[in-house]
Amino acid sequence: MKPVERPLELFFAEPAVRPGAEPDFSGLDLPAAGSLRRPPVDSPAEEMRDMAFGLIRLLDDDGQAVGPWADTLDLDDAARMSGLRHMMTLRAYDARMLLAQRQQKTSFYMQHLGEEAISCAFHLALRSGDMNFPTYRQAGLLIASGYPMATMMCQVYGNDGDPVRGRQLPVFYSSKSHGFFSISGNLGTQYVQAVGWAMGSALSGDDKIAAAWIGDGSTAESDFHAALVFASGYRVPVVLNIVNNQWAISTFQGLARGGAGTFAARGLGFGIPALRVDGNDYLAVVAAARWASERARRSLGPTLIEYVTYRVAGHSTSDDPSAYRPSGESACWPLGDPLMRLKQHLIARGLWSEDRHVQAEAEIMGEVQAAQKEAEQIGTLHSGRRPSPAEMFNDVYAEMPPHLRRQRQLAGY
Amino acid sequence: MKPVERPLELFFAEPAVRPGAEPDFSGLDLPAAGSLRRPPVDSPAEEMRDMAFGLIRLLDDDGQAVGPWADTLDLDDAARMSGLRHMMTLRAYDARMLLAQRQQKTSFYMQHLGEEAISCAFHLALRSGDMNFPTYRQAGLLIASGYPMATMMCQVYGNDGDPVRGRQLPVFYSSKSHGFFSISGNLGTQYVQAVGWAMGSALSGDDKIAAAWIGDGSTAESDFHAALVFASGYRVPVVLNIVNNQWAISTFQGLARGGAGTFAARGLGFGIPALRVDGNDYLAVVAAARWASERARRSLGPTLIEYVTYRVAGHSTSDDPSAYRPSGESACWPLGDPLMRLKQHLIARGLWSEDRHVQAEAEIMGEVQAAQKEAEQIGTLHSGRRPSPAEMFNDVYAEMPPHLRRQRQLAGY
Amino acid sequence: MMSMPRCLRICGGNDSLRGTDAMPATTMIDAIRDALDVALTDDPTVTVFGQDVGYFGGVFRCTAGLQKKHGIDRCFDTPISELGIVGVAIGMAAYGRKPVVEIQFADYMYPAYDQIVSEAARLRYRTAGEFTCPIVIRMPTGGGIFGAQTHSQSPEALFTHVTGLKVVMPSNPIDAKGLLLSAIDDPDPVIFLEPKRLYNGPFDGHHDRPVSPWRTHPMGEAPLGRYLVPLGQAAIRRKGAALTVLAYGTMVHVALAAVEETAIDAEVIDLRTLLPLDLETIVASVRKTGRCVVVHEATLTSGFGAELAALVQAECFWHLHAPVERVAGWDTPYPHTNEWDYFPGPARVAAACRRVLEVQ
Amino acid sequence: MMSMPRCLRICGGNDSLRGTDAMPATTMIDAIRDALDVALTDDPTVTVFGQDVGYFGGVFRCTAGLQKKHGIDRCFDTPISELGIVGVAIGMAAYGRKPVVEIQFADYMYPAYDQIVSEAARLRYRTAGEFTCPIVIRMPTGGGIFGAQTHSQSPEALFTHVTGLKVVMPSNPIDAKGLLLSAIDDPDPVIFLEPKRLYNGPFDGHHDRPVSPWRTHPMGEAPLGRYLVPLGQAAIRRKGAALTVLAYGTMVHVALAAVEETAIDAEVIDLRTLLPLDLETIVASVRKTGRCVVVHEATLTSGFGAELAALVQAECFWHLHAPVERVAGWDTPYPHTNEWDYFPGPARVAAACRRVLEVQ
Ligand SMILES: Cc1ncc(C[n+]2csc(CCOP(=O)(O)OP(=O)(O)O)c2C)c(N)n1
Ligand SMILES: Cc1ncc(C[n+]2csc(CCOP(=O)(O)OP(=O)(O)O)c2C)c(N)n1
Ligand SMILES: [Mg+2]
Ligand SMILES: [Mg+2]
Repeated sequence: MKPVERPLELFFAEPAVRPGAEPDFSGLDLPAAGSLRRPPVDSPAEEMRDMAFGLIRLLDDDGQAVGPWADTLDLDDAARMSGLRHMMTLRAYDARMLLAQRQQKTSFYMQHLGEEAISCAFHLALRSGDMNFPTYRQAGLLIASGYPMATMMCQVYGNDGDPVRGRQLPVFYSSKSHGFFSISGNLGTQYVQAVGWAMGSALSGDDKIAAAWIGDGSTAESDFHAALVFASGYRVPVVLNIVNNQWAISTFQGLARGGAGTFAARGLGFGIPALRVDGNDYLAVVAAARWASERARRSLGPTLIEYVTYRVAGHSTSDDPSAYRPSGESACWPLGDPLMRLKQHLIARGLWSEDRHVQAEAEIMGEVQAAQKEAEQIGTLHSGRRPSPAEMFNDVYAEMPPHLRRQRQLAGY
Repeated sequence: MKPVERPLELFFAEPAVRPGAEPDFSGLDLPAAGSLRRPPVDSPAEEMRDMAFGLIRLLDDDGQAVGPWADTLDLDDAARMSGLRHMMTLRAYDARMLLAQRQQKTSFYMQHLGEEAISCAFHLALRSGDMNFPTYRQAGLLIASGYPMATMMCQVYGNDGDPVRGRQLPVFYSSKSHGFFSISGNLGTQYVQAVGWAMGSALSGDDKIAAAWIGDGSTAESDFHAALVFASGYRVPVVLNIVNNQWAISTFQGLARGGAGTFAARGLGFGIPALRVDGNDYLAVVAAARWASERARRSLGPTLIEYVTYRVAGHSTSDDPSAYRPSGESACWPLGDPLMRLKQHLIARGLWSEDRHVQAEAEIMGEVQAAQKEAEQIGTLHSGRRPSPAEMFNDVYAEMPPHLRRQRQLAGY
Repeated sequence: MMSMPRCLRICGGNDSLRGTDAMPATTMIDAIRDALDVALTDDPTVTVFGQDVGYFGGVFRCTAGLQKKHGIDRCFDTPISELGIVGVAIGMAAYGRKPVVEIQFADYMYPAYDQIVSEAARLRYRTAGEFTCPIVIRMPTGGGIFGAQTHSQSPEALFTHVTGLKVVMPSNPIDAKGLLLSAIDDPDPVIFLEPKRLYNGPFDGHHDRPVSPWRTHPMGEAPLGRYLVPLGQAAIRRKGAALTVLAYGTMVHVALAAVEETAIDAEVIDLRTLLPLDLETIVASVRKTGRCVVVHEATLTSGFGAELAALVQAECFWHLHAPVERVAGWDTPYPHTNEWDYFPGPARVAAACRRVLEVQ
Repeated sequence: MMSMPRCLRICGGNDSLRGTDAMPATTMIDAIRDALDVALTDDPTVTVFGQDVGYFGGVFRCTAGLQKKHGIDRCFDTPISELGIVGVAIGMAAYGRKPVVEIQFADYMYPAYDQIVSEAARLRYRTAGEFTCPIVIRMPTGGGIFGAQTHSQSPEALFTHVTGLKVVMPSNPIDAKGLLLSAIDDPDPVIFLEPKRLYNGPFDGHHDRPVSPWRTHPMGEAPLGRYLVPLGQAAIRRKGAALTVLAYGTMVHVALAAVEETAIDAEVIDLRTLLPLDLETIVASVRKTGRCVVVHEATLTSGFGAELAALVQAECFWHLHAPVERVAGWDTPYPHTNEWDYFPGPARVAAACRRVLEVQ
């Protein structure tokens, strides 16, 4: 064989900065709020390519909602105010549960810090009976839909009040009535299931749609591909959400994204219309999610949405992000804090004030603590009432087969 | 829950026509030969979008090679003539092996009829040491590289001359020296392996590139996605080929493609440059493949190529396509017969004639029959010398572990 | 939602039931298609899909005609993504439908394995029954058709280790139809393995003899209409006193042939359902005979035969006169040319039976 | 291509070897990292990759510092695609490199299962040795860390049924390093299962007692430099005459605790390699003791214990005084809250030992 002529090289994608260096988001191109057009929902995918590379933003630096998406947004003041309340509640809930984990009341916790707008706002695009297939970072869907917070806490504690009987990792909630499909620990699997659920609805002559959720890093999984293949092939009434929070544990989003400019661009290879949205702009999320759900309801097919946001906290309570990214990075995140941005909007609109905000914070914290008390009266992971070990053997099958009955006996139940 | 307002609908993609109806390819948009531009190999993917939707064609209706791709094609007359010879050889080989299967000399066979140009021409983009990761429909790579045909036949017969010892299904060849990776029965798996092989080459400071192969239908498999994620992420020196022969057994290509206009478009979601090529135009395949391999050799990253062609024969000898597509469809295929098109070009160029063609056909058939005789002297599937059953136990591991030795003894060896 | 038609139940001991008035199914393929047809007719939520199953009717023809009869929304083609087929089925089942999907060959189920193991099998458990997954995954299984390593596998042990699944393998048309209808009615995910070498006739491993048709077999004609063969019940195919042979699928016929040819008075049990297992029938037999041979086509090590041997030695320890023997595929991939040297045919089963009987 | 450094070999019976001059590894994590470091240093074709293994050094820190020391092209992060990780590794191995990849948790290996079973395990066979696949797939395994159903699984039986693979599970730092180096040297694909509950100390199942460090354990300090513990050899961890306990990984420590606490004179065998299995050592022991208990954390049905029980009853039939007992995880998914009711701890192992001894 001939000697090597020109040795080949690989490219190893690395984030702009690592610990020790100054945070740098200059690579993130941020179009002004209101600058991106709003195409009709029935436009062909090929004619909406720009939407996958732009950024839908409604809230400008002064808290004003501007541009074509804002102009068509049908959201009354009460809804905007409860949006803020939901996000504040989620943040307070996270803070208390994080503390509870530190106090060893449970084994594990995952926060939403910085990403609250996405799941809280998305809820407004759904109707009763629709189904989300979430990851572990969309508890805002439950909170916005009024799911009892004490029950969420019982799940986190795995106590006897936990609807899933202490079987799942903390934060792996499940609620059919609140349109929240069971969370899987296996990244990505739910994405294609959402497509199947929506196909089931359509095949049954129903009008319920599904929403699939996935993180930036998890788009690399096989299920993501299968979901897009089926959703595109049968024009399935599903909204395919990608939460790009810049990080997948220690791995920055650029690795999974590869040479594509955005994650939204993934949809274009399938002829699936794709939107890229400022994920820290509550109103932008509502507007984009409604656009996509309208497409689904009119049987126009799936929509892919990338929400650009930032995971402020560690991946989970098992993670220390200071090992792989500059500690001040979240403070420099150019899309700001979703709570502060909506708060500013409400103030600009004359609906809110700093005082009312402080008051609301206290109120909410009171509610959260009350719920926590309620949950802890039942128990925490290591104390109080927990599901009976006999229950370990239930629900493996609808009816317990003989070999499991034998094992339950052997276990002493 | 509210009554259903607007029942949802799914879309079930169906081919334009089914058995009983007139073949119809009016949906296939065919740009004129020479009409598509030839961008520099180092253009950014985003600036070559058009290449994924056009069609690279060099040979016009008169057999002239025209346009920018033809003008830059460095292929001498001898190479053009041996191109024809390779395709004719592959077709003759297929015909004999099909017959051999009908005569029960083997269990199974898969033809290339109508797709000969792709693998025969692609060979010209590779150098010694490069590696293909083929499917079962790229035997042209072996033929064009001078692999002994009698050995191919021994594999088809699974006789004692079969390099893979009767272990694999017929047509599952393997040859390291000829840059032909072992064929897997599991569709798609080889696609991501090709990416890994090319990464291995680059990590070793080598200059060998890899070529991955997949069918239109198999792009739906997970491995396709993983391959694109890794190839894009590390800018891997690999050429990612999709052979769109319109059918995946009974399923037409529109189902796997979904809402995307072309399979080449899949690359765009990853920022991978993509070409769409007339797969029945030998010269177009050479030109496009070389463009892509140059990108790889210059460490510019992967290229996705869709070859548009038509599977004239059944999927395999187990298949009867008349059950799912109009019988006359192949005759109406607008891209014609790749052999006839290159033959016409050679004639137009004054290199060939009808007489020489007839003579060459006879010559080639003679060679194929001689090879067949040689192979059959060793044996066919059910007669002659076959690999010893004792060999069944070899090569499971480099060294036979005790439990396999015991089993071999029990088997009587 | 589901109408309750007359239900004819076929139980372990009562397997001689034959066809009725019109045109009973006389191959395993027909029996399977018939079961799907009945299910599609009776239950509007049943949905059949998979590669090539729609217009074409499946590469083994098990779904031929169903799309035409029931409509494209009840029986349709899918892209080539086993992951997608099963993942979509799980979501559809969670919605409330009953997907019955086909994996074209069992050898191609691996891309769907994560969805099967991590999702379908555990959905009921992890939601305490709030979401369930009543899907049926059909897949042609086993060798004997010169399909080599990727068209011959028997992966049942990869499912029996997965709690939450049920695993079924019929050995004849009557069972195939009745078990498939039970599987479709079942509230949990069922892996339905179809021994492809039995599709067109009972096959006893004598590959060099002419193929015999199902028509002439006592279990060959599946009656018309709906009937159920319950999951979790084995069938005794031959009563005997000297030895118990445990088998399923194709190997039931191989075992019966081996037993006939050696004139050994063996009891041959067709497990039919591997998970949950009819341990009672097995134990009763082995306690009676004192000897046991386990037969399967899958590779030996960690095959389902290991579980059977482990259970039998534990439950029948004091009754066993000889160690439990396993006859299985060799621990190699399934070869092409040497298929019949690989296949655990009647000679190997007979030899094992003799060895077990020789032990005093 | 590969330099042949001095090679210190640790065999079955000679496991008391301890640290040398500088800083021997004193956790299982350090031992594994050390093995990778040695391999990266000695063999320029070794390439380490997986999710979060590069810059960050792995969620369990097994690759911490390796990227910095050996360069990003020797140790790098991958996208979250287990299929991609293994598929790429196979291609890279076929090219001629030695990929050592990490699956972040064994529970997440399923997306890669097709590539492992259909490709890695069969490449040598289907090419008659022309292409080979010397890859090592590391994965943290087992429970005991409140990881619930998706961070606790022990899928070894899903690999032992796959011919063409080797399957290894160490129980201590010395073995972990020596076995990992053997696995990397091996010409065939090796599944390397790391009991994550042992990463930071020997764990005997008494979850309510303080964690003890590896430092104080006789197998706790992996010596510096290169040494090999050969694949396919079990180690006798405790000599005994009354009973043989077969265990691997975490369960070795649980078994030892159970035996100490009951003062049963059991022989405890640490299998170390499950495939190929050191049947000789097992059979010699059971023929001596006449009784056998098999312990694993994986679910019971079709677990690797079934294969062990099947082999032992076949090979030691005339020596067995009692049926082989299996102690295993219950046949349910691994629960979160009730983790310690699920885990087959010393009490359950002790009870089984007593039951087996009671049989006269
Ligand atoms: C199949 C699978 N592989 C790996 C993991 C381990 N894991 C859990 S979360 C995570 C990162 C996910 O990142 P991303 O998708 O961006 O979601 P985010 O955490 O940022 O919301 C990884 C690798 C897993 N849970 N499942
Ligand atoms: C994983 C897997 N699933 C299914 C099959 C069965 N199968 C073999 S070929 C084929 C169709 C492939 O179509 P395409 O990719 O278009 O290639 P073509 O045959 O047209 O060249 C199918 C479904 C398989 N071999 N592997
Ligand atoms: Mg993320
Ligand atoms: Mg095709």
